[in-house]
Parts: sequence; structure tokens; C-alpha cells
Amino acid sequence: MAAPKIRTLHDAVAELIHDGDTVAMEGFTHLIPFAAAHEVIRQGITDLTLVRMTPDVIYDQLIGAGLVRKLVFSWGGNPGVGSLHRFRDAVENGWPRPLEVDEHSHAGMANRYVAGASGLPFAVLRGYRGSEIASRTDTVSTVFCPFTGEELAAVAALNPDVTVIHAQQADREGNVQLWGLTGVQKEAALAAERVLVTVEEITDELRPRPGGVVLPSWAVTAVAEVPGGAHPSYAAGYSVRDNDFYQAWDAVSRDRDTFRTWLNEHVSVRTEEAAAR
Amino acid sequence: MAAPKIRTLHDAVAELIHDGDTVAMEGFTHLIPFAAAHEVIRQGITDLTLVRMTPDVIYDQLIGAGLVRKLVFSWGGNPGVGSLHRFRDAVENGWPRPLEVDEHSHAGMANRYVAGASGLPFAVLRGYRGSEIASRTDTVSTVFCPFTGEELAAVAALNPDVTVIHAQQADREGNVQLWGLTGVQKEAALAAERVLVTVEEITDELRPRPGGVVLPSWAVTAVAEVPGGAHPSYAAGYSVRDNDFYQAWDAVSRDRDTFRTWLNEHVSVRTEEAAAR
Amino acid sequence: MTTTAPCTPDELMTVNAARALAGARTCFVGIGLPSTAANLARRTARPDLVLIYESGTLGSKPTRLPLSIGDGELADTADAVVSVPEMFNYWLQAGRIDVGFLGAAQIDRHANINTTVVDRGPDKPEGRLPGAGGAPEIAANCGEVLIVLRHSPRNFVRRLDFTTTVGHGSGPGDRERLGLRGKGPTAVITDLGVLRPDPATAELVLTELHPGVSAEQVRAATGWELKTADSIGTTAPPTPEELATLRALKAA
Amino acid sequence: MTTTAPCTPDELMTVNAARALAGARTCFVGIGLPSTAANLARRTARPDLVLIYESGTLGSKPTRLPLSIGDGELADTADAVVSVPEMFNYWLQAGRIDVGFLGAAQIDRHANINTTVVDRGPDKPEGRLPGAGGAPEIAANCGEVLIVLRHSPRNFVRRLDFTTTVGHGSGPGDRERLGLRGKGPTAVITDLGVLRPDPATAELVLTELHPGVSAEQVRAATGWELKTADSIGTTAPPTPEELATLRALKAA
Repeated sequence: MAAPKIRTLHDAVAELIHDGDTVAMEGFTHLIPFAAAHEVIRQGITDLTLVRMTPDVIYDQLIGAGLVRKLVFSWGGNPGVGSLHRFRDAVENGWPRPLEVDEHSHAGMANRYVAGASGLPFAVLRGYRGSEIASRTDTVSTVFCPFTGEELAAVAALNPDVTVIHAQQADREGNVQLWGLTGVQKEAALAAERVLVTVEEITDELRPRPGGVVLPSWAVTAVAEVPGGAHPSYAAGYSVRDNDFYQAWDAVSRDRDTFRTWLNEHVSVRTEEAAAR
Repeated sequence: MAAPKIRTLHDAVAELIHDGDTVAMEGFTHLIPFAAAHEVIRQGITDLTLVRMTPDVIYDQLIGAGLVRKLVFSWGGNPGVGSLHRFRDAVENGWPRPLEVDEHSHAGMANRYVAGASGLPFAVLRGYRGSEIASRTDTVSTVFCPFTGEELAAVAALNPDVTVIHAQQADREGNVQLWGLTGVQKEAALAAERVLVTVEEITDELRPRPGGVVLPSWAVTAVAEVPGGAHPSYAAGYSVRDNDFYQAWDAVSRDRDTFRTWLNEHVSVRTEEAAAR
Repeated sequence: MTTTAPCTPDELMTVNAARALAGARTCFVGIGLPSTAANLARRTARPDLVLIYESGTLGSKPTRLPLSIGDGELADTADAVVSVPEMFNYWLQAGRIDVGFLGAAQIDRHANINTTVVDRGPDKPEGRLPGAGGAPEIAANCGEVLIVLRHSPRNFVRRLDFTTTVGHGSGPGDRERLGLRGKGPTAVITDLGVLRPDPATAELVLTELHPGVSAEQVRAATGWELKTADSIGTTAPPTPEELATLRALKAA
Repeated sequence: MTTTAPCTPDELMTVNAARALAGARTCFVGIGLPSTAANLARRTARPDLVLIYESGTLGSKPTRLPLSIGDGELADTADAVVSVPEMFNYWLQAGRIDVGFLGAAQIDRHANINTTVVDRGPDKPEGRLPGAGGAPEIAANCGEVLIVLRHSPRNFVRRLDFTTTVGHGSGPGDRERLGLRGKGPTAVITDLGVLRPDPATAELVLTELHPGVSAEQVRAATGWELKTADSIGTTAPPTPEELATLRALKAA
């Protein structure tokens, strides 16, 4: 009924992501869409506002590449390893460009996506009380319960221009299934104007899986088959997390020149196909 | 760590459900806990406030049995057949006793459970605007978005004293799994002070199922093994819906005496074991 | 196929209700007449129609008519099954669904609906109807709303006994004022013909008659002074395929 | 087993942090030191401890220490995997979880925590820490909070550079005033000993020393004038079993 959803990664990124967009590339350690981020770097799509609960190495790379003007997040580190040096360098020293931040708690970010996915302008939660987080953002406020009078936190809805996620499988119609830790991906996808899904595999049929989250094709804008597209994170059933990469990233990212050399060698000059491997 | 959760249906109902309680017996056509409701009738637990999105034959029976003082709901009918005659007789004629109603839309009820399960006093939705529903309840109000100024509907949280659901399986620790149409059961259970789950089968191990909803034992108060406990509704993988029963209920329930005879023969004088069959 | 097959008024209603879905991608389906029509549409006018039931199923492809919105086959054949809160919040409320397909007990000239209570006269208690179900938010959040019900002065009333679900409120601009998404009701399909809102007044006017039905019949079955469109069309008779498919569906 | 085994300060910290979970049924586990301690507890003091990770796992039973909160084994061994919004709203926010187990970059005398930014002096930009993560709502919504971190004047500060997460605010009654559930922080377990809030003042006081550590050492490692309990205990030395289990965990 609609145009075919299956695209090459190059074309999907070029069609869906534009300079100045607000982009969420979600994933909670699992199923992080690295290949799509690398394609963004290759195409030099810039002035991005990046959104994610747990910006990790993928955002460190985009920030270090100079493509990001603002980060909306709740925890920015290299999980299990330490700091994100490119993120810190951008925030602390403005290198390679200043980075604005809109900082939340996990509960706040999760609910901002829920509001976005629900077509509501805000969400209510028990959070932020007494924390100074609210003093540095204009997307936290308060509401009063009209029944009990109790004061609660309110967070503004998040509605990215584009959400990018990686999933295990899609069928030829563009129906998508992911399983394992599915984090906040459904909410991030449904909150967005456009949805790009990279998948390990395009299959004839999606077999329902325990813990499976299905996004029907009519809720997805484009699908690209990118085996290994979550590396160095993992895709349950297809790959395991490359913990060595995360450990090694600490040294790579600590120094600006080392980082640039790495980026050039491993992302910028590689073709999409080679990079996906 | 806690006392064993596995009980007989008789004991579970006697321990968890008391006169005057607010009780939700949830299920969206599928997995409706009829056997537990019949045990409530046998034990004569009365002055109940019953809560459910889609009160159907199970609540018609409890209302006709004279055990219910108030109904909180959003759609009360015999699905695919017609009216609930005992419900109508109670509301219209006060037989066998007057029935107070607190009436909502489905979206409102679903969100009232979500608020209850989330430990929030209310939920926000796009609903009720222009409907007269809000004029007959004190559990619908409005809030203004602190970011956009938009006015939205607010509904008060629902926190039943007891929620009763039927599931396919539990393990010996009292971990529960249901699958198929799981409706609003997770929210209804997590919103309640106490949770009673009747199951088709107690198994050594819960194998994860596509679409499976798991309630860990520490979120469940008691489990009773009641094979067929959802009849005349169904348990996917165990039974099919007895559509003939629903069709026949129309005639049974239309007349007060016919109903009383039915109730006496099929519920009141039967033992728990016989009734479950 | 232009053969005219003999058929009942209910069949005319259902076939035309199914045809009204020819342009829809996704349809939020109420049980009863809307479900019959939507399932017929998936077999005739719109094979790739995505059927969405409030019990939590996205993309159900039942092989027979479900008796209730929670029949097992709706889940077994779905692209995805979600919780009821997710259905109402993420899928319906967010405005993702093209068409909401509703029935009604009472409808007024602005396509507002009552499914809650009826006035049975002085000194009598209100008559109880099933209640709102999903209708208020379906009507509020879908791209457009189709309504299917049988035509009688009891159903098409001058004044609703209770406003359960807002169609066009009291006229143009009311949906916007109330913050309701979408176009609201775009057609009311009955066993006599089709009514559509006049763009200028948002009042339902008679735009099509089923074959063999007169405008006078429709007016007599309507509780208000029904206006008619400048030119009233006649619906195409059901094709033998439509009828055969519908009858097979209902027999299964 | 009363044999004293030689061990490192970090091992003393972790073993005592694990013991602090002896009475817990459910624990919301932060990554790093809390995760190590909670996994040790599941192998020693509390075999049926339910480990809950913010990535969405309820009842994880990992066979080795997860490097991150999203390791596949956390999901594969869980009783249930839920979405992140469900985790924070239905499980954490509703007050179902007994103990929240947190780390910290800076902590003050009322057990408030900073994990956001540090002041690096005049004319220097703030130093960037990872941020809040789940901590503010974990501390706000669990039955009680345990905190584990290494003891140094850089970490135990007179005044936080930024309040990310409220422990006891500015003193007794503050949690209630702010609408925070639960008891808040009940123990801070370090590589030198254990601090607990004085019930009268909600100020952290030194209640236990690890074997071989002096109160003077702890005071020197604390950025405020640390008070001591009327009687200071000494933590039991790690048993050989505890140490062997911890070392096997870390080696795996």
C-alpha cells in the first residue's frame, strides 16, 4: 500500500535524517544502532540535537565528529568503563564545538518518551523532588493532582524528528521485531516523526518471540538490513557484546588526535558495507 | 522467603476478599476469573465495590446474587450478545439491591489502573472532552500542561483492595505467566493491595512465551490452581470460549427466578471442585 | 460485476460500510456491525486493511467473524498484541489510526452518539445501555469516524438523552474548540442509505440512498427534519462477490 | 567460620555491602560496586535476593558480573523482562522495591549525592560526571537506600557541588516534606567502615570500622567533621567463603 520500506542504509539515512534534526538513537546497552550513526558521520549530517537516556560510545563518536549541537540525556558514560571523553571535552572545553545539554533523570527521560509516544504534551511522575536537575532545564515543571492536591513532577514530551533503532528482524513488508532487552525503543520510535530501523536480517516471516516487541510496518518509515549493525553492542540471538571494544575506547577517545585518526580509519573512509562488518 | 503462596481457591478467597472490599476481576473476554467469582458467591462476601473495564456475565452473576453495592466500569454488556439483565435490573429497579455506578470510558479506566500501578494519584489523557460522562462522576477532572497550557483530562487512580485474575500457569514459588490477550491485567494486579491469581496449571518451570506477561511471586499474594477456572471464557492454549454459554445467558438472566434457580444449581450448592469443572 | 443480487437492508448497510473503508490503511474496529463491515472490507474493497481491536490486537486477520472483541483468533492472527493501556495511549491517542468505526444506540444531527442511558419517560428510571467503551476516545483521536447503525426514529433522535461520544458537537469548529483530533464522523451508513455532514453546518444530510429506498422513507425514519444533499446518489448494488463473501463470513 | 583472611579495603567494602542486603527481598541495583555487592549477596548472605536492573530485568541471576546494566545475561536469566518505562513507573515508582543500592561521586553529611558536575575551581569549567541515571528516583522510591563508595575527602564533602539525588536533604523531616517514600539512606558502606544516619539529626555518623582501621583514619578521609556513634563497632572480617566467592565473581 505504501512505498516499499526497505532501503539501503545510505539511502535511508539520507532520506530520513537532515541537518538540524533532533535524533534519538536508542538502546539500553543492547541493540545500539552504531552502523546508522557511522553513516550519519560519513554523510556529515550536522547541527544535530541528539536524544538518548544513556548516551555512550555511539554518541561520543558523533559528538567528537563535530556533528552535535545539543544533547538531551540522563546518563552519559562508557558503561562499565568510565567517562565519555569526547562528550566531556565538548562540554568542558567546547571541542570540537560547544555542546548544549538538557539533562534529566532516567525516570524523567523514560516518561518524556512515553508522553511523546502517547500524543500528550507532558507526563507526570514522582521525581526530581529536591534535586537540582530541575534548575538547569526548562523541560521539568510541576503539576498538582486535581483529586488529592499533591504536587508532582511534570516533564515535557519528547518528539524526535527521527528515531533510529536496531532490531533483530524485519519482514519484507517492513514489520519489525526486536527482543531481549528492548529498553525504551518502542516509546522512542512511536514518539518520533520518522522511524529508521536497521536489522540483522530480513526474513520471510516474523515468528513471535518471548519478550518480542513488534513495530508494524505502518509505524516504521524505513528499514535497512545491516548485519552486525549494532557492533560493538550486541543483538541477542545474533552476536555478543564486544566488551573489549568498550574497554579500548577509553584510550582511543582520551586524546583528540587518536580519536580523529580512529574515526578516519574506522568510519569516515569505509564504505557502508565494510563498516557494517 | 515468604509463606507459600499456593492456596486452595476456598482459602485464597476467604483470606484475601472481605465484605466491603473494592475488587477488580479483570480480563478482556479472555482469562476471566469465573471460578473465583463463584467462590465469592458461595462464601457470600458482600457489599463489594466491583471494578472492571468490561463487566460481563461474571459481574452480572455477582450483582444478581446481591453482593454488590457499586460498580466502576466502562462497558457493561454481554459481548456479542446484548444486555446484562441482572446489571440493568439492579440499576433500573434496584433489584436485588440498588447499584451505584461510577462510569468511565475505556481509555479513562485503563489510565486509572495505570496510575494505580504507577503509584500516582492520577493520570492524564486526551479524553472525555465534550462527553457528559464527566458530569456523573467525581473521578474525572482536568489539568493544564505546564509547558503548553493545553487543558487535558485527568482521572483518579484506581487502587483496588484486591485484584483477581486468571492465568495459564504458575510455578511452585507463585511466579505467574499469562499470554494471549492480556488486556489490563498487569496494571490491575499491580494497582491492588492484594492479588489473587487462579491458574490452569501449576508447573515446575515457567517457559517464556511470546506475548507472555510474568508477575513475579513477590507481586502476587496468593495463587490457586483451578483448571477451567475461566469457563465460560477461555484460556489460550487450554480452552476455547464457550460462546453457547454467553448466548444462553441472555435467557437465563432475563428473568429473576430463572436466574436464581440457575445460580443455586450451578454455583451456590456446588463444591469448589465441582464448580471448577 | 454489475449483476444486482437480491439482499436484505442489513446486507446493504454492511456492504456499503465495508466500501467506506476502501481508502483506509488502519481501522479501529468496534464489535458488532463495524466488525462485520471491517472484516468484509478486508476480503473485498481493502485486502490490506489493518484491523485494530481495543482488546489489544494490531493487524488481526480473523478467518471468521469474532463474537467478541476478545476472541482468541484476533490475537492469534495479529501482527502484534499489546496491552489495553498501550492500545489506548500509544496507538489510539497518539493519532496513528486512520478510521474509527463505531456503532450507536442514539445519534443526533451532528453525529454525536449516546450509548449510556435512555430516557424512558416521566416517573420511569433511565434505561441502561452498555456505556461508553472505547467510543469517546476513538471518535476523538482517529483521522475520521464512520458510524454504522439501523435507521429508525428511536435511533436518529432530535436530542440525545445523554452525550456519550462527541461527533461534531453543536456544529462547525466545535471539535477544534474541544481539542479533538481528526475530521470526526464523515459518514453514517444505515440500512436505508448514507448520511454525511454538510461541510458548512456539520449537520448530517442524506447523500445516498440504497437501491429501492426513497428519501421520504429515510426522513420518516429520522427523528429530526433531515436535510438532503443537492443531489442524492444511489449506492451501487452489492456485487454477487460482496454478498457471497458477507454471507460466508456470517455463516462461519 | 571465624578465620580471618587477608584482604583489600575494596574487598572489605564489598563484603560488608553484600551483608547489608541480608534482610532485603528485592534490590534495585546500580552498576559497578553496587552490582558486585548485590551479586555477592545472592551467593552468600541472601541467596533468594531478587536483583532488579534498570535496563528492565526483574530477578536476574547472572553467573558472572555484568559489565554493564544491559548485558545479555541479565535478561536471559531474569524472571521477567519489562520495558524501561514500565520498570521506572510500575516497579520502582510504585514503591515495590525494598532496597535501592547506589554508588556516588560526592556525598554529603546528609547522604545527598552528586553525580552530575564537579567544581574545578575559579576560571575553570565544571568537570563533567555521567549524570543522574536512575539515582534520584531510586533514592526517592525504594524502601531504603544503601550507598557504597570509597572513602576520601574528595568524595565525602562538606558541600556538594551539585545535588543530583536527595538522601536526607537538610535533615529530619525533609524527605516527608519533599514527598519522598521510604527511609532514605540507611547505611553508607566504604572501604574504611560504615556510616549511618543519626536518627535525631539524619546526619551520617561513623558506626562501624573495618578491622584494622581507626576512627581517626575515617575522620581524615571525610570532608566534614565526622561524628561517631556512642559505641563504634567493628565489622566482622570477611569469611574465607565470602572472599573466595567475591574473587571468583570478579575473575569470571
